Amino acid sequence: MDYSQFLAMKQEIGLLIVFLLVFLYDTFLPQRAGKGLPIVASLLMLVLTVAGFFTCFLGSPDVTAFAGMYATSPVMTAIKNILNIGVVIVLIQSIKWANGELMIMRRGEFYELLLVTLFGMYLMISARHFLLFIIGLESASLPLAAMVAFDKNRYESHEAAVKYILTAVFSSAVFMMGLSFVYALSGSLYFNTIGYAIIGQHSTMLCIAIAFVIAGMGFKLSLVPFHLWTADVYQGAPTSVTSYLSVISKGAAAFAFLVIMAQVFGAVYEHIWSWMLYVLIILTITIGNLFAIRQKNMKRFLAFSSISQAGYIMLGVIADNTMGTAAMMYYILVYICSNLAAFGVIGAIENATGRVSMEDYNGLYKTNPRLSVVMMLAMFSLAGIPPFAGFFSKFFIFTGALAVGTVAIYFLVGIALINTIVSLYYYLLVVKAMFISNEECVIPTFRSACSERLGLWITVAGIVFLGLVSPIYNWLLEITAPIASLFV
Amino acid sequence: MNSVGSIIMYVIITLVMVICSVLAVTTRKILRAATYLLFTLFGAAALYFMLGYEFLGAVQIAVYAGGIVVLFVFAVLLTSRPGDNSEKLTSKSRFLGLVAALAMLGWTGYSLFARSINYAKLPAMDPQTMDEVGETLMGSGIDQYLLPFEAVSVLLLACIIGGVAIARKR
Amino acid sequence: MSIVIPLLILVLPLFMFLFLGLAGCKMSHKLAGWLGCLGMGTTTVLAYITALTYYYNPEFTSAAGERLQVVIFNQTWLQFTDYLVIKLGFLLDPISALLLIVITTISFMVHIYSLGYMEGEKGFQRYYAFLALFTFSMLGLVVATNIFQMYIFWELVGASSYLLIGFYYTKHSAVSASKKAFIVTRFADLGFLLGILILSYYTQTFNFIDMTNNPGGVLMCFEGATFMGCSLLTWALILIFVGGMGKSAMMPLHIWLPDAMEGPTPVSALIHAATMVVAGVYLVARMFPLYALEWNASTFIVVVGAITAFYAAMVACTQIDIKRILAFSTISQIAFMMVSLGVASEGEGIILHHGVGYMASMFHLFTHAMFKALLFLCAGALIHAVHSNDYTHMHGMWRYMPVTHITCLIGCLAIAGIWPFSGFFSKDEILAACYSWSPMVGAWMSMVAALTAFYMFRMYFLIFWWKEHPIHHGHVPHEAPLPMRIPLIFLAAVSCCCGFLHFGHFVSWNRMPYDIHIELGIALSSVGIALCAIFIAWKMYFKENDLPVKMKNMLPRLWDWCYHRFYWDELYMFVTHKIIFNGICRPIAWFDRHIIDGTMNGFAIVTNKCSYAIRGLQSGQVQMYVWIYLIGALILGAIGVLFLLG
Amino acid sequence: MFCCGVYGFITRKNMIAILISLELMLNAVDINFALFNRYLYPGHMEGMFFTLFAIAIAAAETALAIAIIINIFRVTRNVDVQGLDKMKL
Amino acid sequence: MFENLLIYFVVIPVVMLAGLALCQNVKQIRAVAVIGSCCLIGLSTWVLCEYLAMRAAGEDAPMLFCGSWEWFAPLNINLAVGVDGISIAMLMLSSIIVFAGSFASWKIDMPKEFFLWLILLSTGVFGFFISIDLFTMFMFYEVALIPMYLLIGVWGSGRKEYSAMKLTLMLMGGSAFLMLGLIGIYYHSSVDGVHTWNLLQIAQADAIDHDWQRFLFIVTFVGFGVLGAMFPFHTWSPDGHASAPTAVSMLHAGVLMKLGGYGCFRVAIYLMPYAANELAWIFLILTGISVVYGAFSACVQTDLKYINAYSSVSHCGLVLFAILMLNTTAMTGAIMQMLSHGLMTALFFALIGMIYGRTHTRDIREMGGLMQIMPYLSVCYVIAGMASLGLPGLSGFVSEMTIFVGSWEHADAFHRVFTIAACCSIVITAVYILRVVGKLLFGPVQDDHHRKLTDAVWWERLSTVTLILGVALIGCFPNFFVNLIKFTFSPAIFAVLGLN
Repeated sequence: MDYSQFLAMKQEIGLLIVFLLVFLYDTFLPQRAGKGLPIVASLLMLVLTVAGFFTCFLGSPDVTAFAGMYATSPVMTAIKNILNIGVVIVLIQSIKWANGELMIMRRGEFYELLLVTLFGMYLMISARHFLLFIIGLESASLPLAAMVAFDKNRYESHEAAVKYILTAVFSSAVFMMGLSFVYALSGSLYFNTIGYAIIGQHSTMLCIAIAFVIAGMGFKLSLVPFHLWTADVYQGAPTSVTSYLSVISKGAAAFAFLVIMAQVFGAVYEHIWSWMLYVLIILTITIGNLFAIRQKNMKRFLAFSSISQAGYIMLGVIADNTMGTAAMMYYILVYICSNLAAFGVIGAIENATGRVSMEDYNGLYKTNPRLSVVMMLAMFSLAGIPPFAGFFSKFFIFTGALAVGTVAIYFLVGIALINTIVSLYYYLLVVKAMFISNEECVIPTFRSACSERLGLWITVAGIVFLGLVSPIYNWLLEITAPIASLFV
Repeated sequence: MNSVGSIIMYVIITLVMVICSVLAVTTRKILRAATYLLFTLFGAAALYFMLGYEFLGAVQIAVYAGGIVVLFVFAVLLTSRPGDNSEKLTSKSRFLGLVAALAMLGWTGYSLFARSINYAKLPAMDPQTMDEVGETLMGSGIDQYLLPFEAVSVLLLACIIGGVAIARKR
Repeated sequence: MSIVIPLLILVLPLFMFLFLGLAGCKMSHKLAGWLGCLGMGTTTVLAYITALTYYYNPEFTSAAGERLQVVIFNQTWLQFTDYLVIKLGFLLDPISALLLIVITTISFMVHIYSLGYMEGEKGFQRYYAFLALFTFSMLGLVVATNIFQMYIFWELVGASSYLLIGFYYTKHSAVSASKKAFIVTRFADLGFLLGILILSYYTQTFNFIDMTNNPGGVLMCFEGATFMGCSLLTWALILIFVGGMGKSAMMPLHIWLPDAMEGPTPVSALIHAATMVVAGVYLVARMFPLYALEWNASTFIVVVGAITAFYAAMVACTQIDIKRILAFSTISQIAFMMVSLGVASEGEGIILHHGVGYMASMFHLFTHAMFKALLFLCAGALIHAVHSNDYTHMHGMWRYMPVTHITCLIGCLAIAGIWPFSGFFSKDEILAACYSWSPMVGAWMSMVAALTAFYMFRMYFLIFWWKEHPIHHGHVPHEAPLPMRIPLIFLAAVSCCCGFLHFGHFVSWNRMPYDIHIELGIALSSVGIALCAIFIAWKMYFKENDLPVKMKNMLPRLWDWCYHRFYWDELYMFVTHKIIFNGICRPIAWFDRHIIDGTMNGFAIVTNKCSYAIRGLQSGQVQMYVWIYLIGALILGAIGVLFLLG
Repeated sequence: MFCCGVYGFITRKNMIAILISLELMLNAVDINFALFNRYLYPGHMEGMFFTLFAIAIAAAETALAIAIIINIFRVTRNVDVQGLDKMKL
Repeated sequence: MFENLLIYFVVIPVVMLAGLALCQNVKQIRAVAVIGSCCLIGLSTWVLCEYLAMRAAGEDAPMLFCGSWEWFAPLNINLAVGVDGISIAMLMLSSIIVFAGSFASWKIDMPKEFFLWLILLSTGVFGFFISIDLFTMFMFYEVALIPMYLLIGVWGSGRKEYSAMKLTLMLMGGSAFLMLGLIGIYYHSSVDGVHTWNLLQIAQADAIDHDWQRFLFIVTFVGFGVLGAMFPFHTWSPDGHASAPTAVSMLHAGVLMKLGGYGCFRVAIYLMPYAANELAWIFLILTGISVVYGAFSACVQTDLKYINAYSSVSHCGLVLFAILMLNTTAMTGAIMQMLSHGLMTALFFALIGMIYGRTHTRDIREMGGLMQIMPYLSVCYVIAGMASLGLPGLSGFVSEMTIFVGSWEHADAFHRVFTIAACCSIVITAVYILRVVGKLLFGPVQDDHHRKLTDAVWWERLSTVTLILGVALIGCFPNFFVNLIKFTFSPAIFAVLGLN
């Protein structure tokens, strides 16, 4: 036994240390010091992020530990860092909420749970063994159920939690069922081993196994038709949790999904899962958009928008090449910034006035110009309007997908592009509400909290500069280059 | 192990499990459902024992039968209200459920039997010792599970925290 | 010849237009008027110098006595391809020199006349600016070195005509008349344009000299190019002639000209009698060698011209508005010129009777410009006096307006073709040409000539005699002021004597000097017919009597049709409003709004509908969610199998 | 058994009954793993250990789910899952 | 990077944006807008002079002022700029219209936001015209599109929300096609596997195989054609223009619609010459329909802006029509038509906006005799109308004639029929222009309230005079522009097209 192997897991260890510090702070410091917890937690996460970037740039070699159960490489470090950034923003944005009346008793738990889910996501990303992966998956989703239910005063929060936990458990059951088939086929749970074992296996069982695996991951990614929990949960959960759920959780799952599909089932890309994913992408983007059109509640609206965004992210998976991977990571990064900007505004407004309906936003520009400009930037970025980052991420992900070069993929991208128009429609509805519509009872002018503004500034900077500053994407492409061997 | 007796045992155990599970989902009384579940779990444990996974069987009994079912019973008692212990199933949901279940059964059954595994013939296996199990659980080599072990501990901790956070009154 | 004078001839009016147009509103009426006249006067002098130099300076005549075609300057304006280049230039040859004289003379006269006629009108400066613009465009048109330059100025004269007809823009009738004029000529110009395109595609040149000096070469270019059984050259020429028909108000594109009388009367004199409307004739004359090649095209011209001439004469007999009478008379006279050009050749390049038709046409263009301008200006003086266009408000004017009376009489005699007035000479030549082409056409045209004499004298008698002037509201008509009288007298004098010019020495089809000799038979007979017609008119209209009413009742249907101009306007109204406007435009607009736009909106609606249709998926029931989840997963597996197998 | 679980999940109204169905499903997976391990790959113990961990996870899930259900019971005094459709469409 | 003149076409607007963001009051905003647009005009003139000087010195590269700066190196995306005569003409046009547009919106509500969006839009436009890299081109293209939504939605009139949405969605629909096409081009751009976005390199390599060319040609042509208001994708135009505020209509019809034509030429035809040759007939039919159809539709409209919008459909249809004729003359005509239509339609919209600002109606049935009330505006309107119906001496004539002569070079019946149809449009144009002029400006005053309205003020005069000068300049000295443009076609395109 070689316990020094734990040292390979620098980021996970770091995260656990943060978790412990938060835990200790929460447990042992007196009640009134609790107000400081959100800031402390944010700072700690920030430190972790910065440290993570140092590791990244100092060059972290490809490491596998625990006999190949765990692996890390620059790409993984990068995606974890991307998630870290998102978490930092979420934490900053939620400071006000966490210090609110409601959260006095459960402030510490919120942070602890959040960190554990992040830990779970790290495991998902780094796992090279399905058992570890399952544990990561569960750690990433189960505590979230508790977080969803945090808003004790709102009935919706509870309802959301129930829906979430029931579907989560169901989907993990399906996922594990699929795994059991995979196990039956290959006799192993190591990614590599399975990957080799299934070469040339074109059985029905493999199909159903892959379908179940995709379904299980599709739950986390909220791909249609595994997405139905999404809207309800997003709507019901506290805004901070929703934003966390919509970006971080989805981002991690997307990457993990890519790893599974490429490394485990890479051999049957052409034969089986590219087509499954093909159908799923079309369904996801289209249905997500169709639902989003009618939504009046902003959080629900963003839920459906994020469903269709997930479809775009999946284009990076179906691309099955490094360009797609880089584009996907980039997309996740941009998506984190854009979506968090949107949720930041929603959260700020909800905290100040408690209003979340789209009609409430009518005439917002007159009273709160800055917030509405941020919201507009977020919407434009999500819709993929240049010069904001969303345009670049969309363009690159399409470029990545089209590298496949088949007629089918052109068709797929064509459909995705047509859907961008639909999505533009509903994003513009928000812009319209804020800038064009007039309303009697406009949300009054208010000054959002420092922390919220800080969070929004970060996201705005992201939206504006992520695209225009090319080294970011170039760097992602560079670090994904070594994983080319993953793809067929 | 390949005696007719074991095959009969196997059939009996599986039959009990299947029947109990069917009953568990069809009975109207929630408490009975919990009881049927208990039987099913015991059946599973028995199966594990039969397969030679004594440790697993023990864990099954301890955790599932001992822990989870008790939890269920508590929950049932906590949430039941007088006159509410029998529920009516709508025919629509029953139909949908049947469709889903049968489709699932058909699909998975087909794909499983397409593999034509000989279930009647149990291959030979070295009986595992507790040492071996412990070694595997705490080792960091290939097919050893130190890391998941640690990870699952974190998960359990988190679930405890989460449960506490939710269940605690203001 | 230096290029300065010719250049000035063009630039000066343009400058006057810009100057008066931009700075005019800051000037007094008087200043603007005098400036306009000064500019025009200078231009006239320059034009005379140019023309006379051309005619009399031997350097413009070849050794064989042929007058040369001289390109004074030719500046590239727009290069389409290596060969097809629009150049703006100045071509001096017999007909352009002739037209220079005509245009500047009439224009100058009209400028002077307008000082009196337009006095005190709102927009006086604008009026002079437009006159200058018109003069510029018309001069540019006649000196064009290539067909595209002609087309450019052709459009410009159309536009300035539009502006001048619509001068009284607050009047509905003026506005719609101007619109009509523009659109009808625009339509004709489409033909012109297509003709140019066809012609230039095959000949690879726009240049008149290249085309007309080498008709055989042109014919070679069109070798084998036919469309619907006719050579494309024929089509091109006919299409180009259609452009001329529009400008020169030939049937059936004549309908704009009577309405154009809504403009100020001097404008009618300048544009719609003397200069612009003969542009069509000029165009055909310019391309004459090509028309001479194509029997079909020249016959087409003859037929159109002959019908138009008769038609217009018939209509003129019944009109009440004196300007309309003159307008129809103009149409009829221009048709004379057209016929004359048509009958000058027999196709295949064979020129009949020394090309007398060509010469006669140009001669008539010249004389007609003078006497028709004179008549219009007289009409203007009358209208100025009684403030009405209607002869019923005039009658017996001889007593009040002696100068006008005399000059008008001279004009009428000239147009009727009575010796020794100018009309006699030119019309005689035309009739001679017609007879030589086909006696039938000759007879037909003689009949028209008789009708001409009749309706002109009908007008004359009705205005100046018939009965005592009915004096309304104590308003006594007065003689026109001096600036109006001078042009009348001048033009009358010209009309009297210009017939004795040796016109053939200046203009002929092959630019060789040529002696006119009057064919006595035709001359005598036509004068005789004209006198008869005048006599009938005298009988009917000199003194108030009921003969006209009787005549009218004798042929009520004919009179009605003539009076309503054979219902051409109504036909056009029907076609444009009912068929084009209601039958094409409205359906298209409807189609656009409802079908095309409806489709686009339909996409949105369908998307929305879909969105509503599938909302049941999100039922809020977690069990439904799971069910869909599971079925989805199973179907996904099925998809995998499907693609695995197939 | 898995299918029974599916059936139960979809048909039952009581949330606890649904949870029981879920347990059935998880158990089915466990048994699958154990059986596959034993029958197909008797050489190692991967399936068995997977089952082991799965049991732990299932326990955690159940605990949390029950906590949440009790929580909502406190709010609505009801464990009927079909009543949970305040958020939809 | 900054030694290249062209980059300032983007830098100046960006600086203007920054300046506007700092502005405190209306005066400063106006100052920034005016100074900026003057700088742009100056810059484009400078570039023009330099360009002519370089050409005179015998420079015969297809594009001048080329510069390329790495951006997304792994994807070979560069910020590549370069201009030829066409781009310079377009840059001139854009800067003039931005200038005129700034003056036309002198008294707009919320000037800061308005100008911010307007300048963002022009950033996109300028960027588009200087780019020779497909990616940056596309990016600027979209940058130019989206501000329209807010400009129309906030400052528009009538059914503004509907129109703004429709316009944005339809144009974005076009750009969706375009994105597919551009990425497709990228992947087929070279033989040796090193893909490029650079227009010139793609054209030189000419590596796109024919099957792909067909697909990509159609996709890109439709994509740009939507913005060029090609039938049946033109319906955004009437509604959009009708609802847009003055300066936006000007910029949109004047410049933005040109992006379509320019793109069709620069991308669809230049890069896919084989397919262009083979499939031009499809779009010839559509654009031929556009030309006639737009003109007929304009005849019955009663809203001034609708009339003008349909007229734009017709005129822009002519642009695409001419481009598809694939010969020097017609293409030159197309570019001339872009310039001409840009200026005169901007003039039209400016005047309509000014008239609307006074009478508060755009329905020609409710107005009349404006010539008596606001002679200056009316005269300008007549001039614009004359330019539109192709009066010689104004720009419309030059471009239309060039197009017709060029189109006539095809001797087959198919082209002939459509050319004749297109020629017919000039008559119909005359009909609807004169109809409006007659109803609106002439005749008696319809509404007595209108009598007390005032004529144009100085900024309006400045705005219109600029445009009229442009129109007249092209109309009077066309050969200068033709020579500027033509050079582009002669060596470069025919090498590629393999025509003539």
